[in-house]
Amino acid sequence: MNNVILVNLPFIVVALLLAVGFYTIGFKRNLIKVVIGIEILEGAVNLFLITLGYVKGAYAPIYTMAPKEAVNNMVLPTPQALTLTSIVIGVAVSALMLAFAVNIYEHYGTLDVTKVRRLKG
Amino acid sequence: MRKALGLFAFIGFTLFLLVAVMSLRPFGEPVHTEMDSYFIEHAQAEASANNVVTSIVFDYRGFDTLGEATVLFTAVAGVLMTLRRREVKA
Amino acid sequence: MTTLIIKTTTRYLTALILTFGAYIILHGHLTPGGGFQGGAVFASGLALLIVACESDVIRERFKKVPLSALESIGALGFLGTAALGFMGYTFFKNVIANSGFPLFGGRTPIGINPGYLNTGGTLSYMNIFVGTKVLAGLTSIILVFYLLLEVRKDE
Amino acid sequence: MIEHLPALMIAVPLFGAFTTPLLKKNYKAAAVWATLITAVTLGMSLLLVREVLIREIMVYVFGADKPTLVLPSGYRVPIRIIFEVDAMGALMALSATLMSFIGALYSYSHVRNETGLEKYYALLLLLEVGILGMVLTGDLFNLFVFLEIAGIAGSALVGFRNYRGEASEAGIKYLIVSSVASLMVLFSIGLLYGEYGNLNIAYLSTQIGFNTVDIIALGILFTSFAMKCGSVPTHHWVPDAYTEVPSGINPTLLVATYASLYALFRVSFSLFGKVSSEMSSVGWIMCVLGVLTMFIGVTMALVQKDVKRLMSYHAISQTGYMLLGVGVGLAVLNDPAKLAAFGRDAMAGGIFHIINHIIYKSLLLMTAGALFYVTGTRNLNEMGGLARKMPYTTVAFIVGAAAISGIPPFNGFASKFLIYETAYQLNPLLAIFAMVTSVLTLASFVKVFASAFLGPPVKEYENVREVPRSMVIAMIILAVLCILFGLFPNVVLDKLVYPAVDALLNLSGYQTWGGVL
Repeated sequence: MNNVILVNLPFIVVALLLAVGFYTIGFKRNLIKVVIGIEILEGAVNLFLITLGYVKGAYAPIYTMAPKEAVNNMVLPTPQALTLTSIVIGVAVSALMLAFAVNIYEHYGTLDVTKVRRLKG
Repeated sequence: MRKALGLFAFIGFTLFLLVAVMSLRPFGEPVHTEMDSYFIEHAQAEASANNVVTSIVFDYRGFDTLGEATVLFTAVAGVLMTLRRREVKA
Repeated sequence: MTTLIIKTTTRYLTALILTFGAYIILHGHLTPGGGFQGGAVFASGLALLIVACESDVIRERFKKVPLSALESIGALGFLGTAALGFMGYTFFKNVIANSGFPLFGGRTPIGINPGYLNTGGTLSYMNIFVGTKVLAGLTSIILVFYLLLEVRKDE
Repeated sequence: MIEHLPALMIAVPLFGAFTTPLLKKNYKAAAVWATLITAVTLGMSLLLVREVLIREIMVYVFGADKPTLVLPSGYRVPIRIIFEVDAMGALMALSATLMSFIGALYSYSHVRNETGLEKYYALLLLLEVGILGMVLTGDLFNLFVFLEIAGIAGSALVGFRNYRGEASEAGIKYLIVSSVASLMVLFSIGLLYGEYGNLNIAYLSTQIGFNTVDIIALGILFTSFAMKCGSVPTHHWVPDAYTEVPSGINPTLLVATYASLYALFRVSFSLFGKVSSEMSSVGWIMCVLGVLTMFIGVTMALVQKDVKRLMSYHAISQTGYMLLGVGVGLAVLNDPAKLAAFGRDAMAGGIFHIINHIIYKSLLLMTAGALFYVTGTRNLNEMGGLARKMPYTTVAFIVGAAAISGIPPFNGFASKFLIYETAYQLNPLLAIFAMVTSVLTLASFVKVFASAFLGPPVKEYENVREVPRSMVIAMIILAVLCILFGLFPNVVLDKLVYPAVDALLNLSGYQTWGGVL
């Protein structure tokens, strides 16, 4: 059992990070903290994608000046490309959320999600 | 009461996530690598790039990158629109 | 924020950061990096420049820079490069790779090699366009938030 | 050139979106340009529907030598991004382009006094791109990217009226929901990639064996897409977003919601279609969710004072009908006799209801926008006696209200009747709940009609006139469609809906990319 946990440590870290992100979104009242929670989720998912691509003892998938052993012994490149896409999407989402947060602070004078509730019912 | 219920759901979800990642294949030993080995073998001949990741980002999955650029474009337009000078309707 | 330390550091570092960003964009198909990463590095250099100056100076300086148009041009260039594939192939076909086209059309040797800049086909063009787009987009986001901050301070 | 149609469906509106911000000085030019682009896209989607009906499935491989070269020579797995358009996707693409066109037309007058319009039209086109990408793609990660485009563009548009605090609040709510949902979609895509090493839906569907990882991935995908289409436990963002968004965006935002529903169907029928016996319990979950959604939505709607908010709660309740219809089909998927007897018709009812609902709910929300345009308020208690002043809007409202309540000559009746009939055969209780919901819907709209259009005229609105021409034209087009779809339901069912149902059920066709192998 101990061995299984140690071998799969990156995956478990991903699950725990996801849990931390959900906790932040669900139980924090400050809007900026909610945004941080989404960023944590984002980081967890990116980490998950990268760990999926890892191959034991392999090299980076680049041929420029690579060592001889790297031929046919490279980590999976697709997850890295997917992560690149997902990072940019994360930047975009957080920028827009912060812009909304600025606007909300202007209008209500607070960032507490329990007080910012004009829309009800 | 409500908070306790939320906490309960949260713990359940955490366990669910742990089960999800534990039942995955072991770390560092991918099983099906047909797609990725194609990329590694053919990137130089087809996409003329030494960097396999760039060949995927802009050639094999280039359409995703167009979407990604669009997401950034959308976000910039959205931020500029949200923070534009406020004018109440005349 | 505009202390002497930041100002002096900026004077020496900005040029280096911008050069590094341009290097990452141009060598995207050979070394780690590419249009997005290079554009982000470039934008961070400009961000350093923005935070080191007074907001009036910044406003004056960036009034002449058509960031929004630059972003549109980058995006349209990307789309256009991808649409080159409509000539006989499909959307996003790398038509220039290994074709002998004078710019970026060189042949890549198979296997480990030192890396030649004149390769990559449409990849290199796309890197440049995406780099332009990303640096314009991120800079305008930073700029709009920064100017907003300054307006609040005045009021 | 016709084989490039799926790629052009994305490229043309994207070109329009990238060029629109350049027209900063002249908002009229931006509006005309956006309308033109949406009209061209509408024409192309009509062509696409015709082409798909002939060929059954259209495949487009991005970056290959030929559009139909799915597998590289000597390889067993697809490696590139593939667009796989079947009748279901083409149907959704048609509704997306039609509604974007109507929305652009309506917006020309509706938002002309606001600032930042070049961004508004660019975002409208980007929202359209997001929906089109979601419904045309055959690749899971591509689906995620376009889901994010639609979510970001939609939430930016929800926050368009930035001088109102409520708009920003609704916008960030929508953005949080959509980004959490799409991140969880990405997580389950990662699970599937880690297990099978590929991202193509058709290829993955041949590999799936329903082990623990697959079940978890299905659960997360199901929950996330249900969250984004406004099903019950997470429906709170729907009324806020629909209320605060400018009425010209409402049609497209509705289609964006149902694009998530489409993704839900695609996951249930295509990605996990191989394990159809296990999917029947998922079908039952969908049915129960549908009944809960329709019932809770309509009861919340009854107490609303704000006219757009009331209609938004009805949108939730109508989503329940679609879930119920398709859920009945999914529940009997592994039983060919029952499927032929009523399962196929139930799915047809659910899918037909998607189109019908998009049409009449857009119409209703646009009449609410017209009321807001002339009166400046959305509170029902402050309106009254507007029927005489705004004849076209009144007629449009009557058509829409009759359609949503399921009164015979209009389109709502055709699809609701199919759903009642078939849900009754699965379990009578489901049908009874659906009918009760329908009656409550009628009651609620009678209330709106009485308080806004009838009654004594209110003094402040003595000088109001009919809304400008472009808004009237947009509403009339939709009203005519409502009546046409109600008078000739069989034509629409045979030409559009049953092909879509058969496309969802035809798993082997989907798995072989329409037989190009």
